[in-house]
Amino acid sequence: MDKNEKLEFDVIVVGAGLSGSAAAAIAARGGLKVAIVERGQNPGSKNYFGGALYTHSLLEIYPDLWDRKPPLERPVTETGFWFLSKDGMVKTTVQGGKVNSQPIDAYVALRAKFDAWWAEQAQKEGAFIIPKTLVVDFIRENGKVVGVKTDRAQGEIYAPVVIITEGVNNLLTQKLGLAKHDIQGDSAALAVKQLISLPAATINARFGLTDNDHGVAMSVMGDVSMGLPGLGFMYTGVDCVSVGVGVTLEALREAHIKPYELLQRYMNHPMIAPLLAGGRLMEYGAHIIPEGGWKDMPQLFTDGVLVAGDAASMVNALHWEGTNMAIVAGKCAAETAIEAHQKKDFSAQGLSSYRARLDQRFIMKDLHQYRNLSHFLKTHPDFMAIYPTFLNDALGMFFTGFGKPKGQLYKDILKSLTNRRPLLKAVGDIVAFGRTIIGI
Amino acid sequence: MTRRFWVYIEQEDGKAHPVAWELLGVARRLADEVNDNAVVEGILVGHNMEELAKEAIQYGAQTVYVVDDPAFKSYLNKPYTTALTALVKKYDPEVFLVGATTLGRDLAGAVATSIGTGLTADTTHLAMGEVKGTAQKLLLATRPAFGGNVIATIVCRDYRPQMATVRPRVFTSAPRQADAKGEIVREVIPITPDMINAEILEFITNDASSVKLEYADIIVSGGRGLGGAKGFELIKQLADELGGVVGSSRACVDAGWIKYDHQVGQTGKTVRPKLYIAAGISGAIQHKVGMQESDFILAINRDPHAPIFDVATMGIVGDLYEVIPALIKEIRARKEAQHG
Amino acid sequence: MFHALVSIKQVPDTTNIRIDPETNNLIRQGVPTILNPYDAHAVAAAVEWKRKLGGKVTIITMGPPAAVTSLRECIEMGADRAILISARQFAGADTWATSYVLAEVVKAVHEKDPIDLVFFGKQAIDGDTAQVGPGVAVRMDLPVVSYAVKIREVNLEERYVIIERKTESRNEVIKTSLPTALTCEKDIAEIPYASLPDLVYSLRYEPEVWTAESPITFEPALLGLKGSPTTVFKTGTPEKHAAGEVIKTAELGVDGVVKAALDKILGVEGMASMLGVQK
Amino acid sequence: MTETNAPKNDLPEVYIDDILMSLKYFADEHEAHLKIIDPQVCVNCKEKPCIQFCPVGAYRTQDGGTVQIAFQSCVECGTCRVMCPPANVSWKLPRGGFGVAYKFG
Repeated sequence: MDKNEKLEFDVIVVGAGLSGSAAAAIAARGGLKVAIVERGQNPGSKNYFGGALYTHSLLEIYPDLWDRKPPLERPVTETGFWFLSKDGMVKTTVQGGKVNSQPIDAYVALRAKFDAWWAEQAQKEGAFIIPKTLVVDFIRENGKVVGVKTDRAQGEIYAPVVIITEGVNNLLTQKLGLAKHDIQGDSAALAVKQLISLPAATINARFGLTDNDHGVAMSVMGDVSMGLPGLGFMYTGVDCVSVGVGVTLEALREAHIKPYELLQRYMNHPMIAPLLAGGRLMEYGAHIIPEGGWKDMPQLFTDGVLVAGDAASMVNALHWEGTNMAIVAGKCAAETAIEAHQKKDFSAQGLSSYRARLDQRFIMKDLHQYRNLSHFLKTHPDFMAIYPTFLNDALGMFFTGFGKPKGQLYKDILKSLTNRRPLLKAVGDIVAFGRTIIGI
Repeated sequence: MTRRFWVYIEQEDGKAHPVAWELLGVARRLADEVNDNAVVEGILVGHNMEELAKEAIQYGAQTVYVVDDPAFKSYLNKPYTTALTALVKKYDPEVFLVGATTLGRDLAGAVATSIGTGLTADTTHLAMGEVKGTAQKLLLATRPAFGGNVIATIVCRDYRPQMATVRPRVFTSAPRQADAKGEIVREVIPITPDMINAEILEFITNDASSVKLEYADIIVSGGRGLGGAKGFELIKQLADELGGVVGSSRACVDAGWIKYDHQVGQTGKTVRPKLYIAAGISGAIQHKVGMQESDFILAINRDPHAPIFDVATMGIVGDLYEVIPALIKEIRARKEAQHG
Repeated sequence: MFHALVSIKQVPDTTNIRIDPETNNLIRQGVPTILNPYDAHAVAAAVEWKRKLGGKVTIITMGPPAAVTSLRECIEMGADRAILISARQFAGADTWATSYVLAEVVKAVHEKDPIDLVFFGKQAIDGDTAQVGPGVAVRMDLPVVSYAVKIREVNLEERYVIIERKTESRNEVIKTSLPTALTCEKDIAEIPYASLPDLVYSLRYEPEVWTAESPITFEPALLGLKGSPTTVFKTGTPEKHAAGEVIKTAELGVDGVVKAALDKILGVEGMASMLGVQK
Repeated sequence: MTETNAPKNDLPEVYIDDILMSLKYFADEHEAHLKIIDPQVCVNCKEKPCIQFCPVGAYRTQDGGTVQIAFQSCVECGTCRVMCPPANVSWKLPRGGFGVAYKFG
């Protein structure tokens, strides 16, 4: 092998995350010569999430997924919301039925482990992974992108198509002018997480799980974020629990709180602490979640370039979807690249079918439907604080109002709401929220 | 048969490394543990070693085997290895202890290989103990591994001598007795030119500014509680007063208050001084793992709940900017009282 | 032509090892394995001199198949050839048995392609023994310069090398004849940031694998656990320090705490003379 | 908005350095990927929210009101780039292979 050979591929994928390795796998399977350039020591070493992966998206890339033995943690067999008040909790969760029928829809995972495996699968399809290398710029010819420059000496790599899956800090996407602005403080959340080690049997007992083939994924609202626009989460791994909280950047800055102290406060909550008692910290981490969705979406393609995943703001904050969008978008980008190679057309025009592919899928449909969500949360900053607490009060009163005239009970419950928010405004909140998620 | 417990008397320019006297102390204890016909003997290689041999006797060597020749003036691995290997083969010692210094570890590794016996490196605890399947007590050599997270006790069943390098300052020095009696045995090791395969061209004295935290007896460390880079001036004053060196927590290095060379802890240096003063250091685990083996830890911190107090031999809850100047003053006063 | 051989080891990253406070067990989960940091600097030095003099660098390691990762890292830094010495028979080797295998391999490489310098890291961070380098040198009857901080000169015509090494109290400049073995401190050379072509080359590189039978054979009795004079008798965790006395300026006053602390320090044997302060 | 302004003393004190022990870093000794652009701008910044919002506490004040960044503990989240009020942080990703390396993720 000659060290002086020009590094030339059919496609370069920037970033070996969920989207990147999916794109690389599909492109390689389609006969293209693919390089994935990853800045971490290994694929996965920079990647972080809550979180759970969605089976449909994994199967879409690897129909024989289960034969490949993916390093997943527990299936999600119970999911829903926990609404925290200062010292109590209302749970609205669903289990059994559809949630527990095969194939299970979601699996808890740890990204450093999973993404390493995910990239290995792409490698098996024929993709070539270049780790420890940061893409810093593009090579342009006649104004068109024809490759990337990395931070290493003689660091040029050539390809007629570059798929950018660089993640939330989409500096390259910005550099190309595809994203008009950097991440916005009001539509991105900083999530911090602790991974806590606990014996599997302890997790089963505390979360009411019959065995290691059952697990929970919870969104936690209310007191968890101290009233700031944000959410907590809790996921069970096989012998670990992911517990974290995310708050919008702007709220975090204005509140002048340390995110890790907010997380510790959540972990100390009287309803949460017993679940984690005796656990040992395995890893801490932090990551930004782009929650702007539709509004923050960059232009998705240009001459020689496609953008997918977090870099393209493909996250549905309400449904915790993002990983599946990233994977499916990666696949769409790869299909577009294959088509472009067939047609020998790598211009923006030639790559525009990427958008059509995305439009046909849930990705653009959902992001469009929820396009006003970040605006709603911005204009209703205390939405996340008022209602979970009210719910705790209301149910608490309802189930303890023994020996009291029930007429008074209902009045008290209503008062607990109107103390927080005038009734008309509350009704307005609900209607506005409804309109937001229906997408009108 | 005489059971010989050997100690290598490390010297440089005719001056013994203190670890040699520590080893004579521990060798005596080990010899007493086996009790029958056990003797403690010193091995000395160099040039003009007469005085040093006598000193070794005063520190408890019953016999000192001396290889004294201009060819051994300065340490070189091969001639020294040749000499020790010849002596071991001649006298067949049961245990052979060498200081875990740079020189000692270089030498012991070569000697053990050359003889074909086992060597346990950098030990911190030694005992003679019963081991199943062996008639005589064996040397139980204990050492830290995996960055100090584990301690392992190693034995060498079938080969002799049982060799170990021993970390300096782990054991206290043997007492010096001016009237101690012992025998000096001169050994001649013929040196052929092929044994001298290296030559020392020059010695370079280390510049004083380089920090030698690992081997410091006294360390005064500052942490984030100093509030800024200037705080290290006070730390340096106290260190100078005590004849110690300046250490730091990671926080201060990260903040750019002081150079990385001073960092004590997981990502810095592991130290084991006789006296460690931690001023304004909260005591993150990463710092504690680097210094908790210190003999005496004095912690000064305003926060009574600072985790550093969990490992401190003595803790002072107070403002370091009050306590340290007072400490310097008190030390000076006591020094003056001594001299005046 | 200059030929350097570097013996490396892949080790668990001990800076990432923790003890479970409950069970006192070593937490191995999630501990990354890395190229021993001192070895990395040794490789960097070997490559630096290869680039000055022209020639090549051979890397050897005894370890499990996964050690290929570390060998590739050496190739990435600019080494030319890598040999993985891997077989079940080697497992459980102490430093004595390890240096036997390595010395045999170095001899075999040397026979076909004479070596000028044999590099080692000063010690491996998992075992911290610092014995393998001197051990191999003795078995090969090579001069060994340990704790090397700088290579000043390599003279291939007159067959000598001048190396600066660290001792406890000073540095020594030593001249030895080639071939020489040396064990390296981190100062010996900086780790280079490889060029992209070097990195890509390393990713595709497949090291040679040597087993207990091929291409050279070893004396079975000298291998692995069987060939190791030392054995682990028991393992444990270091004793935890008990928290000591805590005094407060708020209660005793500044002078009070200072006197109390100093009295306690000086009460420890040897402390007064070490500090030069009277009890 | 009574419930949105929870008192700060409600927050537990956390030793972030202890928590960061759980992380693996490949620290770049040669290049700081984060830099303060103009130290004086920090001195003039009254709020200094970076001290609070940085999830690894990498931002610290020094006497004189300047701000230091312990870039070695950075987890590359990007918050400081986006949220520094005077946009006074020069933010890059660490060189390839350097920086945080999650073991679990």
